[in-house]
Parts: sequence; structure tokens; C-alpha cells
Amino acid sequence: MLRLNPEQMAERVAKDIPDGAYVNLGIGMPTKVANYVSGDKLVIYHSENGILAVGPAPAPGEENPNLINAGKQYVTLLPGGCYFDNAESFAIMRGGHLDIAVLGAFQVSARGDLANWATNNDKYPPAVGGAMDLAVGARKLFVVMKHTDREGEPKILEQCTYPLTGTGVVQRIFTDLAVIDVTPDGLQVVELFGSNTFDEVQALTGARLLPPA
Amino acid sequence: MLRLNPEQMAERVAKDIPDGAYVNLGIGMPTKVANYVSGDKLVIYHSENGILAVGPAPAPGEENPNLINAGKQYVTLLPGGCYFDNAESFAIMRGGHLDIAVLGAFQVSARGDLANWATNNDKYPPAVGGAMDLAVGARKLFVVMKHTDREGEPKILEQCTYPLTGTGVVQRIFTDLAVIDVTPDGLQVVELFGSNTFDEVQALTGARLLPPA
Amino acid sequence: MIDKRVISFKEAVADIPDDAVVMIGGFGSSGIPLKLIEALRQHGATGLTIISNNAGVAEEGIASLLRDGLVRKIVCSFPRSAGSIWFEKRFEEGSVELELVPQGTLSERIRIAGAGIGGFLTPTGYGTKLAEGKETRVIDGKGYVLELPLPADFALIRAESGDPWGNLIYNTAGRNFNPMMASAASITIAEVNSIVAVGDLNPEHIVTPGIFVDRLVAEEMHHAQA
Amino acid sequence: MIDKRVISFKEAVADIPDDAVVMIGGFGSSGIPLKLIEALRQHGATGLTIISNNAGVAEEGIASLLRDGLVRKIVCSFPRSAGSIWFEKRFEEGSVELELVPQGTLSERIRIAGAGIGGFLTPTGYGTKLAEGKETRVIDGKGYVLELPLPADFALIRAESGDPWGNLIYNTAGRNFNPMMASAASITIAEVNSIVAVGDLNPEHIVTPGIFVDRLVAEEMHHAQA
Repeated sequence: MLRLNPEQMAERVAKDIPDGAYVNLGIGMPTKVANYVSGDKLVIYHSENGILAVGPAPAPGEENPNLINAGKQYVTLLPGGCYFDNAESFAIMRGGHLDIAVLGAFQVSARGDLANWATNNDKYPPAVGGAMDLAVGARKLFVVMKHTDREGEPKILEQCTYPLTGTGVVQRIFTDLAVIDVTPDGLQVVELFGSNTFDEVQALTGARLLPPA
Repeated sequence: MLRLNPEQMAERVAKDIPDGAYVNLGIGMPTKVANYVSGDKLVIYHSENGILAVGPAPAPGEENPNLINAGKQYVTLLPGGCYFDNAESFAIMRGGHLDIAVLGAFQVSARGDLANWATNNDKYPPAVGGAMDLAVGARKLFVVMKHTDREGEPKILEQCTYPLTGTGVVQRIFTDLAVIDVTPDGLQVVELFGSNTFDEVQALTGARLLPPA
Repeated sequence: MIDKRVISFKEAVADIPDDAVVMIGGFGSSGIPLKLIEALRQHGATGLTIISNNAGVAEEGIASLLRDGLVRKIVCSFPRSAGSIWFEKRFEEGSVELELVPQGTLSERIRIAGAGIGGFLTPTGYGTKLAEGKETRVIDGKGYVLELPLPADFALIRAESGDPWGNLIYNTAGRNFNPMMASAASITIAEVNSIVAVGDLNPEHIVTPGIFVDRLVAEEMHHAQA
Repeated sequence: MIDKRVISFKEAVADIPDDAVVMIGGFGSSGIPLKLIEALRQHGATGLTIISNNAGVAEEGIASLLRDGLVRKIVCSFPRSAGSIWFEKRFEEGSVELELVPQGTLSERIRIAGAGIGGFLTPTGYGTKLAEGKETRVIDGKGYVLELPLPADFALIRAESGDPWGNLIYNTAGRNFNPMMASAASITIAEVNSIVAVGDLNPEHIVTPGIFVDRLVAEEMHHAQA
């Protein structure tokens, strides 16, 4: 089977980001998506801490300790960007003003429930950040994740077994094997990478998939 | 009986505005209070439309049509002042950040209910503006009004007969006859102007007063 | 590529349909998008619901929409200023419905509509006629009224200057309702004095981020190109 | 006469009592009042409830308060960053209580505490573990959680520059929680890089109006006069 590596997954997500979009990229693999958005598109990146039009990393020695993104990395601001406080930043997120949010996930359910903030390990201290606000607020929520976990268990399930981030919030899932949409009819495979077959992908999925049209 | 004129009433209110206070003055007679605050006090005036540190009227020809107060009069800004949007302006008002608001009134009740936005004339279109927010939000609410209405009827009553602006919100009433505090024990006369007697003032009041200590 | 500039006031409002809910910024004479309102009047959509702090004075602004019979309902905190003759006339004859909202409740209802919040509890108006029929509750002895979001189809707002991305700065107290309204409408149209290049506004000074603004039209642009 | 300047960080925090609820601004490394936190640590008040987005990393900031055993409870959206060793240790040993709040709910709960609002309905967290035990309701088919205000006794905030009236401007993303926290505490203490004269900040650019700030302390002032 063809399994995309994280860079290829980010590249695939980037293809679905349209010109002129306002986008929030989650911490980790989602952040890589920006590296693959075509240079002929203008995409404006929002950072939950209070930035619109996040630019690339600063040159060494040019870092401003105040100017960081949600992942606590030093960033810059593009011309045309601006700053605001956290309450306004989350008004933007929760208020449906972002076109797309891209998040990682532990699990996604057949009806688009998202689990990406906590496992069932109660001893490990939990942290949620802005994931729940993005989940309910973005116009489109893209999830990018491996199709199965380290033990080879499916991450797409009829029901999530980890604590939920939001219910019925995911529109599209980008895995290392396929692209799958959450639709009212169920999980619709829209793209199989390489020569991956529907049956191969279904076998690694914990919920029933609908074959590509 | 000594009846203060509106200028004298404003002057009396001004005596009770302390140095360093953040104050909102309602439209009409309350606005005059600023003219009588002693020059050795620094008082910062808030205007509901989004100004802190409202200054005096501009010189003729210097008016900025955007820079008006709540009464739609041209104003200026003092050095150290600033602007904000209406939601933040009302966060200041409702959030208990203003030390004193001074409002006019149609009626005040014995327990501090305020009626100052509508009469019982249903044909006349109503308007409320920011009165209700100020009533609930200012740390201290001063009312300045004539003791009786044009027909000589008392405006301080056991119960207001006009629609309420807020319940239990008034701390101190400045009339043309006296200064009266709303206390848990009742309406406490704290000052009688000139040689006005308690009995004279009580006779023009529709609620029981407590005599000065 | 993001360029929200529109060539004329007329074009900016051309798709506002009959029965639309339209927010209009301003307080008294301050921060009102007068040219957009005039374009809306000439456009002639009827049955409008107008959300604004005031209802216009003399023959100008919202008063002209009321005069021309384009307004079915107005949501407002202070409709009756000196000279609000058209509001008073339409109200008296019963041809315009009024929803009277305390000013801070009005601005917060607009704000939460833009912020994805489903309602808020305010002490303002508790125990008064304006809370009648509304859900109330008492928390720690203090009474609150539940108020719901107030969104709109279109917002017509006024700023001092903007850039093609829709970032805006204002003039003094001209901000008033404009920044909240920008966030609370499906389509936000900003009238500005001048349009500057992207990057010319200091990012620390931008009051309304461009993400809230859909169309931008400036007086000069209109004159130069109309 | 209004002059909110305080001569030292030590003096600025001297009246914070044991068991106080203290908000602390910042997000990651950005906009944190590190010198005020260090003064609070040296002051030594115990049993503190800390409201902040993060719980500090390494030995710095809030981490140092946790290390010294001064914190009883933390209200936070993301306590566990790389290097949050002291939070992890105190959490594991059960000596610090955690109230985990989604970030947008945290900032809005702080905002409404400053704005006199009694609660708000947010879709965030609906149907999740973080809504357990909270009042919920469905409006037009969408689920909401009722969230209550989060006020504090003291707020320690960080700004770029201020004036003696307490007006503040910030540095880039250093705003984060600082402006809301300024409004939500009984006593707000601002740490700034520099203090300018009243009137030197452009009134259009002021982010936090001085009315929200009670004390102001600058590094230079401290060094010059301590």
C-alpha cells in the first residue's frame, strides 16, 4: 500500500486550500501545510493567540519573543496583518469567520466527531487550548492524521473512544492512505492514494466507508 | 422655601465628585455638573459612545463631526484620553468601572428604583439609550432632579408610577430642596438647602423621609 | 489575491434584497455611512429591518429610508432624537415596528452574533418593561435577563481609512457600533474616506481586522471612476 | 490627580494576601509579566488560585510559583507545554487542583467578568467532557454550554508602554489575555517596558484604557529608584 509521509500529507491538504482563504493551522503536522500552499495563492493564516496574516519564521537574531504562534514558535507578520486580543481572536474562530481549520486528531467518528485533546490516561494532565473552539467555529474543519495509530488500530471509528473535542464537526479527513469526506450518508472516500484500493482502506478503518463514485 | 436653580443644583452635585473619579454625566442637567467641579480636582469623564476623558467644547471651526458626546454635542479629548467601541464602552459602564454616574429622573422610589426613560404615554415613541446600563453598572448612581414635577406632584415616591430604568439602583438624590440618600433604612435626608425644614420637604415628597441626624 | 475594493457605492449595495436585515453603524452624527445609506435608498429595497443606535434626523441617513417607506422594522436604543421627524411619523402611523433595546444590550447582542455566542445574561433592564417576556434568572442575588444574538444579512459601516484586505481604522468616537457590526453580518460593506495600500496601516493600530469586511468603497474612488 | 505609578515590583504586589485569586497574562513566552510574578514569588503569598492560559515552563514565571508550593489551584486552557515540569509534578502528586477551560471560553469568561455580564452560552465544549455538570441548552438545533464569569482579586499583566493614568499599548501578539484580565480584577497591576507622559500615547492607539488599570510599574523606574 502507498502510505504518504507527513510532508506528502501536508502537500495533499495544501491542494484543498483555496486562494484568498482565511485559515488556522493546528500545532504539529497541520502547521506544515503552509509550506506546500502554492505561491500563486494568497492565504491568510490566523493564530489563536491574536494574529492575522502570520508570516514565515524570522531570520536568526530577528526574533521578537512576543511574536509567536499558537505552537510557541517565533513568527513574523505579513504586510496587511494585524494583532488583537485573545477574546477577539476566539470571536473570529467561534464566530465562523475562518474558512478552514486544519487539525490533527487521535480519532474521528463516522458522524464527524473529533477526538484530539485527551486520551483516557487520567494520570497525564490534560490540556485543551483552542481545539474545541476551532472545532465548533471554523466553516470547514479538515483533519490530517495517519489512518491507523502506532499499534495499527484504526483511528476512524463508528464511535470515538477518546474524549471528544466536538461532535459532528469534521468535514474532511486527510490520512496517509486516502481522503474521506464526512457526509450525511456516511464516510465518503473521495480519493485513494496511489494504487490503494477501497477494500484495503476499508480494512484499516473502524467504520463503514462509501466507495468513490 | 429655597429652591436651587439648575445651575446651583449642578454646583451642589459637583461638590460630591471626588478627585480622581471616573464619571459619566447624563444628558441635560447632569452635563452641567462638569462646569462646577473645582479646578483642583482631576475628574475623568466617560461618554457612552466610546470616549474616556472628554474635554470641553471645541473652539468654533474646530469641530470634528465624529467627536461628539452622548448628548450629540461636539466635544474634545483631554490629553490621556482614548477611544473605544460601543461594546467596550458599555463593558466599562455595566462592569462597575465608573465611580459615579449622574442621571436625571422622572421619579425615584423609596428603595432606589429609578424611572427616567419613559412616561406612560404609549403614543409617544420610547427611547432608552444607555440609561439602563448606567443604572445597573455605576458604582454610585446620583440622581439630580427637581423635587416636584411641573404640576407640583412629588417625584420621590413609595413606588414609581412610570416605567422603571432599574430597581434599587439610586444611592443619592440631589433635588432643588435637599440631598437625600437611599439607605437600607429608608430615604435619609442628609442636607436641607438654606432654611428649608424637614417638614416642608417631607410635605413635597411622596415617600416617608428620615430626618437628618 | 484579496482585493475587497468595490468601484461605487451603488455597486456595493446592489445585491441587498427586499426584506433584508441591515445593520447601520453610527451614533448621532458620528461614524455614519451616509453614502452607503443614500445608495441603499436609491437602490430601493423595501421591507428592510434596520439595526442601528438611532433612527436618523431630518432627511438624512436612516431618516431618508423611513421617509421613502423602505423600512418595516427598526431595532434601536434611541430612535427619538431632536429632529427624528420621519421616525416619529412612521411610528405614529404604525407603519414601522420598533424593537427598543438598551444601548449596551444592543452592542453586546451584535458583538455575540459575530463571536458565535448563543446568548448572554445581562443585569441591564432586569425588573423593567424591556425585560417583559424574556427569560430571567437570579445569580448570587442579582437579577439577569437572557439576551440573544442580533445578526444581520448586511452591515453598512463607516471608517476613516482601510486597505484592500479590509483592515480598518476609525476617526475618534466614530468607532461606536461599527467594529461590532463588521463582525456580525453575512456581508459587511465599509465606507471609508481613503483607501491605502496593503501594509500601510500599522498592524498595532488596526481596529477592525480585514477578515470581518467583505467590501470597501471610498469617496475618492467613487468620484474618480464613476 | 491620577498617578498610578508604583515605585517597585515588590511594592506593587505587597498586598496580595494568601488564598488570593490572581490572573496572570501571557501566552507561551509572549506578554508575560515575569517581574511581577517574581515579586509575587518573593512576597510568598500561599494558597493562590492562578488564572492563566499556560502553567509556565522550566523554572520561570508561573512554574516558579508551582515549584515553591504557592499555588492551590490553576484555571488554565493549556497547562502542559514542553517543559512544564513543575505543573506536571504538582498535578501528579495531587497538590494542585486544575480547572481546565477551553481557551476561547477562558478569555470570554474573563471578558464578561470585566463587562458585568452574568454568563454566556457557548457552543464550545458542548457534548464533551468539559461540559459535564454544566447547564446546557439547544437553540435552533445547536447545543450550547452556559459559562459563568471568571473574576479575580488581582490581575498581573504585561504591556509595552503605559502612561501614569494607566493607558496601555502592547507589543505584537503580547496582547493575548492581558487586555481582558485588566478589566476583570479588583486590582490590576501592569508591568511595562516604559512609562511615557500623559498625552504621549495616541488616543486612537491605546488598547487598554487607563480606567482598567490600578498600578503601573516599569523596569527602568525600578532600577532607577530601588
